[in-house]
Amino acid sequence: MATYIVRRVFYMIPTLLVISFLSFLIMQAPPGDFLTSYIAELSASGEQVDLELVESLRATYGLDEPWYVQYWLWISRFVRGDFGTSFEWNVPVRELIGQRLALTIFISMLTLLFTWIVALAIGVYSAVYQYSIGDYIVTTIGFLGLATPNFMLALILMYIAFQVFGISVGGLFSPDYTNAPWTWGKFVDLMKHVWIPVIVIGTAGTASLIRVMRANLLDELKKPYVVTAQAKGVPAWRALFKYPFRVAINPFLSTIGWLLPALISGDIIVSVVLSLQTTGPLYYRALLSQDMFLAGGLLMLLAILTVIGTLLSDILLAWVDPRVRYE
Amino acid sequence: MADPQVEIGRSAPAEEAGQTSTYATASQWQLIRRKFRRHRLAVVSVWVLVLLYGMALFAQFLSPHDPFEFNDKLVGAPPMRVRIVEDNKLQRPFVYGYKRTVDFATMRRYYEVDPETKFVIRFFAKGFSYELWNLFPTDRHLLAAEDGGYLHLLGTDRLGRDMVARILYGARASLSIGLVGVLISFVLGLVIGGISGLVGGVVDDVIQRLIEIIRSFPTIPLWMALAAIVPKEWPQLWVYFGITIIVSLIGWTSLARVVRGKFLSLRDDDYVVAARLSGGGNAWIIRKHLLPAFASHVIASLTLAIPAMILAETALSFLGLGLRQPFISWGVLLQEAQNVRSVALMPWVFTPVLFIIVTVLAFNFVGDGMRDAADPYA
Amino acid sequence: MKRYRWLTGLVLSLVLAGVLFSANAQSYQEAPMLAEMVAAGELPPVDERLPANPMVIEPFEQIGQYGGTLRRALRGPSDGNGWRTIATEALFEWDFGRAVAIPSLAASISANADSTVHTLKLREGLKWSDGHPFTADDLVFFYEAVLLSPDVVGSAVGVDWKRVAGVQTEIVKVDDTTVEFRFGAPYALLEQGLAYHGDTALAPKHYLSQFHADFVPEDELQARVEEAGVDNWAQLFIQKNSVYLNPDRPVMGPWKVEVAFPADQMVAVRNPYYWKVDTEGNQLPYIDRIVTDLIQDAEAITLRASAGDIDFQYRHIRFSDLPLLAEGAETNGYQVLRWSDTTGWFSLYMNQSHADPVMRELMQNVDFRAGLSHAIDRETMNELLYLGTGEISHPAGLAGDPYFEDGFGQRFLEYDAGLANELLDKAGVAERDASGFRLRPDGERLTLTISTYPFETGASSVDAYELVAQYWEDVGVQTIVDLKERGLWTNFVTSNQHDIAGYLTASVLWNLNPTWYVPTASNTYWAPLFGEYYASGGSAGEEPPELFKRLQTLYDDLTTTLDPEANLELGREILRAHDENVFMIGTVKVPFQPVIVNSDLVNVLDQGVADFRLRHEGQSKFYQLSFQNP
Amino acid sequence: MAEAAVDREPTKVLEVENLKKHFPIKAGLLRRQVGQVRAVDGVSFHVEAGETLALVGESGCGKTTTGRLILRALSPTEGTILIRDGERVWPMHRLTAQELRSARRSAQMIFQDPFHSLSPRMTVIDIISEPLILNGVRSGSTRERRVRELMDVVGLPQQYLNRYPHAFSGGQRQRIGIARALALNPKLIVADEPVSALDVSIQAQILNLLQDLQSEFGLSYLFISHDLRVVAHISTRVAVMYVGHIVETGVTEDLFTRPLHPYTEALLSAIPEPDPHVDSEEIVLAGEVADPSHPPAGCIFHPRCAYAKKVCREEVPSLRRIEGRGESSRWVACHLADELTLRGAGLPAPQESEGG
Amino acid sequence: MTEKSAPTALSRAEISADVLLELKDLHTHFHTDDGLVRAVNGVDLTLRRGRTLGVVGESGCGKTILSRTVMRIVPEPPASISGHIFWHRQNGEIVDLATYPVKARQLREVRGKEISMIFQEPMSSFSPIHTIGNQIAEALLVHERVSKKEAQERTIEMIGMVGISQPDKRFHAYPFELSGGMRQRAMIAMALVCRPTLLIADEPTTALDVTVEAAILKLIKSLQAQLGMTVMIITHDLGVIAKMADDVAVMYLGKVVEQGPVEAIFDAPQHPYTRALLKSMPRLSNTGSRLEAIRGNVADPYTVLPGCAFFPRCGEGEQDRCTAAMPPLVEVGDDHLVRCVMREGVAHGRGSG
Repeated sequence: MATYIVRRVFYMIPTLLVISFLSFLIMQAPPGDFLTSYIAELSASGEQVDLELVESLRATYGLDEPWYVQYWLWISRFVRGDFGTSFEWNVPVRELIGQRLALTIFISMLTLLFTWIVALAIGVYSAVYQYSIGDYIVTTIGFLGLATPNFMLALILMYIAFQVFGISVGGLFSPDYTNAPWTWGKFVDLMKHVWIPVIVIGTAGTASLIRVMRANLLDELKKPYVVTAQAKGVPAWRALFKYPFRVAINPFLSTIGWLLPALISGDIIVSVVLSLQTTGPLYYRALLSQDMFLAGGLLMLLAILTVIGTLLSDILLAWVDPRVRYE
Repeated sequence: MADPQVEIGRSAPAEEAGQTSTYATASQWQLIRRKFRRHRLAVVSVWVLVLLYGMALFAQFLSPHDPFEFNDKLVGAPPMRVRIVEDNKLQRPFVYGYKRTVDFATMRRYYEVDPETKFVIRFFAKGFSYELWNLFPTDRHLLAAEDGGYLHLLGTDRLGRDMVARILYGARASLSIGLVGVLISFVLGLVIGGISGLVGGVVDDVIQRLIEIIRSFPTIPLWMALAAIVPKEWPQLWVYFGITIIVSLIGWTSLARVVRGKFLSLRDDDYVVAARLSGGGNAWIIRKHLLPAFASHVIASLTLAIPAMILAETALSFLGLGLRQPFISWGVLLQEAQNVRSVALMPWVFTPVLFIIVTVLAFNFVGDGMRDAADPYA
Repeated sequence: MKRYRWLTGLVLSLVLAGVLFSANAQSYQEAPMLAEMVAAGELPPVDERLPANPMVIEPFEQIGQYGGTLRRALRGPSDGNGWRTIATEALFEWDFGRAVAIPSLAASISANADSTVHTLKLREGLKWSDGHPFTADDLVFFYEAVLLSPDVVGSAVGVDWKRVAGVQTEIVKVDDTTVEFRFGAPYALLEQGLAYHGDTALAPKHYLSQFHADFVPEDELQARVEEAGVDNWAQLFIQKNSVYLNPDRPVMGPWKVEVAFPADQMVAVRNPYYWKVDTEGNQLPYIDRIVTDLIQDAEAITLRASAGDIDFQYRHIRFSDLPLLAEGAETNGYQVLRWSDTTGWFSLYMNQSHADPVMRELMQNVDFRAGLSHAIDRETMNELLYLGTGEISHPAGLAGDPYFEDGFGQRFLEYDAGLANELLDKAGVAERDASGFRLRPDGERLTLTISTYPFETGASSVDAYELVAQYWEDVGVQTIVDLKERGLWTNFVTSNQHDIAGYLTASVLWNLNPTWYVPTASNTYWAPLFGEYYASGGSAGEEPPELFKRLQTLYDDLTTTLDPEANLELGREILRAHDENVFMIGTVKVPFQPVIVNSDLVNVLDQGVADFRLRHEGQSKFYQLSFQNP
Repeated sequence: MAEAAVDREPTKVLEVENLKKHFPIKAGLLRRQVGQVRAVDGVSFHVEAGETLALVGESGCGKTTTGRLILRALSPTEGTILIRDGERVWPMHRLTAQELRSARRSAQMIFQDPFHSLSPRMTVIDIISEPLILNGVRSGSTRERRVRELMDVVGLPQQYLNRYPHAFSGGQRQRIGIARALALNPKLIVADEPVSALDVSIQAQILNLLQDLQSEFGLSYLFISHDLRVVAHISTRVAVMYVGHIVETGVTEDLFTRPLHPYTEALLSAIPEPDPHVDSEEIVLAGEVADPSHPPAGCIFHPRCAYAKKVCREEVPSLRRIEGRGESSRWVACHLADELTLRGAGLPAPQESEGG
Repeated sequence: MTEKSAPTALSRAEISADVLLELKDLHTHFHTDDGLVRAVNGVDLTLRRGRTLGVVGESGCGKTILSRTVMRIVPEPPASISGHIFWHRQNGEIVDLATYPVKARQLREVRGKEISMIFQEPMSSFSPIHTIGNQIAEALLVHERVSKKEAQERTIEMIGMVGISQPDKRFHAYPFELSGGMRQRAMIAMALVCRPTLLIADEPTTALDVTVEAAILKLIKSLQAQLGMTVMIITHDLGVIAKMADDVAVMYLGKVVEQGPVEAIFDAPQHPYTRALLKSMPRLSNTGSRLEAIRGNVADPYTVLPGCAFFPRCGEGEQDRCTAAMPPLVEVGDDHLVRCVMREGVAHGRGSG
């Protein structure tokens, strides 16, 4: 097991290097650079830019260097934990990400909780009562969540929240609480807002999890050991939850690692529509404005989390499933 | 025979019944079809899809109006109701026109049903001219309002364009993007996965690592970057193909995994060994045994991949990276509707969502059914 | 001594403002929150904080009361103009909603006989928000150490008077409160220029010089660079120089940023050293705080506004959302004002310097342009986009602009397909191909590409140009609307690659950035090559034909002609050229810009002009806004 | 290994000498090979023309691997495999892929699981004619004639030509598999547990068929099985395998009645004879089957052998000929073969009941 | 066969006192999409205390379903059960297990406690992710009020009893860590940990090698003697039957076609099917001769033929008599019953004699 982990970590290095390189290429791929979009932004608001000044700015930010020089500068600093400074925000990337991390993780966790509770309950139900009317109904609802474009749902819920509940939309707090220190009131205010993203992001994920849970459980329910448990006189619910459920949930548990990057990125589109104070909109904006270090930092962070997440998943799988552990 | 499922599920042959039963000569696909039919929701969904694709195929014929024809008299008009009763008498189906009033204080248009203007609906009536499939020039339409009238069964958009026509035309792009995208994914997945599974060793390692890397990539930036690579000079049709390729990039890795897995598991199956012992080379084995063996599984995976592609197109359009008007796709229609005033004032411009949902649902159910039926011998 | 300075200040302010000071002459009043700080000894008394001659402002409607928080929303850090326009000060400022520059930080300005040297006197005793005196040194520091420095850039936006007639301007300190602007030629636009871009010219030398290589030893500076985690001191300087992302930077504006983005909410608190008072001697501003929420999505901003969570804003508020906004106004306690819009045309910039000679000849042919113009059904467009309330004209100035003459921009407007065909035939594109499309004189199919990007001015640009394209196709001109990403569009059209650019046109104060009407830079979208020629002094671009050269000469004259009448005539001649030639084909202009205003807010300009050059909402002078019930 | 070397006569259809198959075990950081599973570890035997040699042993002993090695479905690590078809001798162990195609006409395989060895996507005619197509029978009608002929031979009604395997019972499927194996007129058939997946009644049908075919076409079988009752019934000679080694060979009857290796004795004692009157005392072997990746020193069977002595723990016994302990030659790999007197299979049952 | 009880002639009354399980007209039908499968189609059987009943038949004859029907662990639906399963408790109480609803607590109390079962596939019959100790102890925890510690102790004891060395260590082992034989022993431990009255062994050795099979059969026998259990062993292998059973029931297509004491069945089989089975069996004793195969295959489970189901494969029958009606079960000897019209005459003769 230990050598396995060591080997996997060892493999991560070239993978991450390739990813960092690809990340950089992706950031460089769109024509123009941060200044191009900055100038466009300025001229769109009516400003006339001084092209001489722009060239000077380009030199200041090193954007006039060839891409491989820029890459080398970026990655060599990245390795040292220096993610550079965001052009647009004028703030070190690390700080920028750090600031939004807590709330992002909070929402992601909440969404996860929502998704899991709903998905597991429905998944178990529809597996146990396979082909019943209830199964068809929850399956359809699940798929409906999958089929509805997230951003649409976000927009509609946002409008409903505003119209019906009078909730001030955009972000996770009312303006009064945005910069306020944490109090009970602020928490309540957060909870008033947070259900929209949780539902919107959750529904899409729930549907697929329901399918996975249902399929896994159906597979497991066919296994002879279920009959064994039955023959032992174990009550049905206990037989269900102790055996097939435990086995069926394994692939689930192992996806926890995969959620790691999702915790950070969130659902970008939804968070943009809802103007959440999470990393998602930061990321989207950075990509659009070609805020290279910010976009690159986030991209790399996500890639690293994905790779670590995968490793974690495998370790977790080995932990929950003795069969894997001993292989 | 420990497992009762096996015992009852496996139909023993009816040898004694001398006649050749259809079951006995039923090929794999016939059996799949038979098993598929048991999944009732899937069967219904197949018909729904046939209907949807029929709509896309005959979009021009089915559209009562030109999807680009704007109507300054009916900007953002709500759906018209088809009526058959007037003055308590049964009539040919017809719709009433709208009377428009504008509140200049709020800059809002109000539409009121105007019983004075009445447009009778004609079948196979004349309307705008078009060339069906670029082959048959005609101006016949399934439905159209009587000469000079309007028939906006799903309302009009902010420029007074007919939503029915736009949805129908949009179906052409949106429904084909899934298919084409899946086709590209399929070819990529098949070739790369096949090589990976067949050659094995270092090649397999490298391909697996590549897949892992691609999957490590968050999709949104990948899309954004790739969408940015699509040259801006390209005409819309090329952009469409460009977007399709981008969208298909999300699919091929998982398909390659399916293919590889199947290759690996089938490679050592007894009947494949038997074919090898009979003198079959790699090409023969792949063609005669491996491909047919996982074709059904792959098709099931493909079916399940299509809805993701359709949704990806809408998401790309939403981000402003995908197709754009004047090209019509469901994603474009949604992008146009993507604002609060549409939600509040003209919710009917969201009808494309219903079509997306139905399509995605249908593909998912069909895919589900296909997956269950993919292995009729299980 | 102190007392004497105070007296002089009082006298000066009385004289300059021309207003009788009826309030208690012994002292100024200040906001309660500042009074508390003074009481606590954290702040010197208000009289010591104010300059000798504070600028006296007569509120728009009434004397306000202290207190309250004004709420706005911006979409991100690059939305900084939304803050700049309402909260920064300059040497001159615009009068309420008019393009008239009045002295602001400047106490007075005078010029020599030929207007080549302007002497500007600052108010006496001005202080930065940290209490440090604001002097001529700060102005010279900005000009020499920032704007003209080869190493550091303050911003991509320069100042309008950096070069006059090709000669670099000099700024010379005369004494602590006096500077001289020395131009290479007579200069007529300094006051307007200082009002327009003046805020960028304020740099607190005492603060910023710690980040400047000319003032700090290299190793010390390097330490600061590393501490900040940036690459070089220029980046550090840019970072520190931001009035809106750096809370430490001293400012001269009414509010000073306390919490900056990337916080989810930017908070700005009154500047205790603010140097304006109302006619009753109350130190401005009235409002304590301005909070600006960071809301990335424009839809969410719309919803915020209709929920009454925005107090005064038109940025990101769209004409098309009016029905929605009007709905919530009453219940949510706000009103929707209608400010006139000066830029909201969907214009078609006919590229006069087209790279393809055949196309260039067509583009330069007035019949061609007139024909295309007549082909557009503007009434229908108006109906579709603006419920028939939009304004139909070509962009050639606008009523309210001093250079505008009634009747400008009204040629070739009526929809007449027959006339359009006739004119197009006459322009040499009479031949048609099998599909019915017109052919260019060289026999190729005539295809016009309208290059634009998705923007909105009450309606979507994509919709508008699509409509135009359909009308043009109706008269046999194949038309493609090419949507580009904004940055790419800018590159594309400034490098003369386009047939027709689809964009807005400015109509007031164009004399400060003339590129709209005179090809003076490559961003003159209707003749980039000629503009580039002008900007580079003939070293790049292409020498324009006489017609365009004449416009350039006219503009040169305009900048140096001091006589008001002669100056006006020069401008009119420029606009007249546009009226006659329609280099920019106009379609329909948005009727007004809706402005969300909290019903409790007073002193709001009710008939403003939605224009960047007039500083957007800032023209309503936020420092004198006041809540009735703060 | 000595056996094959000594008598190499033209009557031998198959000669296997010192055959080894080692599967690598990879582990560690760089996936280096850290060991090997000695699935087949130096096996030698031969099959005479027209005889059935049974290869018996418990699961995991390497008998299936051996069968696949012979037909080069797996490549051997070491050793020689010669298949003789008339005048031609195929050195299977070193044939190229191209040569193998020809060689495989001489030797074919019947698989254990009739559900997995037939492609469910092909009809009977497709399945049986596959080897014909691959070996150059171009004409469709010739092929069909041959397929019909083969169906007759294995007792499948010709009208089932166009049926799919799923329409057949296990026994019928096995017949299809046999027909496919016969299609190219091989000399040798490797039958890998051909009846162990079948019901007892069907088992009999197939065993009878195999016997009939053998006499009709002069086939030689390498019959791989774990079922000693079946082996006793069908084989001419038996080779007993234990963890990659052959521990004993001999003529069937001889070996069953007088085993020379303690492992053979244990195997025989465990056969459940379908006769309630037979009351044998089976030998329960201690411990577990040896791990083929870490075989014990000395005799591979010694940890479980009740008779093991010091020599057994230290020296590897070679397969040696034992004369005079039966009607024919016997080979055994046991140090103690000369000392031990081991128990054979249960006595013949008394009289058959009525109808027997 | 030292433990095998000698066949004794018991009177009817004595037999009934000795009865443990009585199946009366038991049917288990499956409703499938392809039609109705009559897996168990009217079975009458009696199990007597302390004896071993072997149920033998080919695949698809319904023997496994029969055993599961007794425990009521066939899935209902699609299965539906009718008839009677009389379970005679030690205290004289007789319950009909067929009458309880499928989720009844009473059934659960019988399962694992009074009747328990071992399965063919010891690997898949254990949950892969729980230790065997955990799974064995569970039966105790479910049925008896014992502490976890006590359950563990008793489990370890049981693991030792089935011949697994180092039972306290193996308690914590996972199924995949054990060899096939060890797993089957663990399975037996699981079945026996509550000391059931009846042990049903469903093909307990089919997946095992011959030497391991012998050991497992021996173990079952010795445990039976030790614990005084009744055993019902399901197998297709007549060798196992011969070795293990006191009584034999031969099943064909959901019906018992012949039953009786093992010697009677092997020495004087009455039903043509039984005879054919015996003859098709390869034996060491007649290696040279040709096997007599049964022609054809087991019929399609969906089609119902009138009369005797075996008739199409039977060489002895007469068209008219055999296809007229399902032949009744007739007694041809002491406790020896057969379902064949061809034996009716014989039966009467014997019965009367």
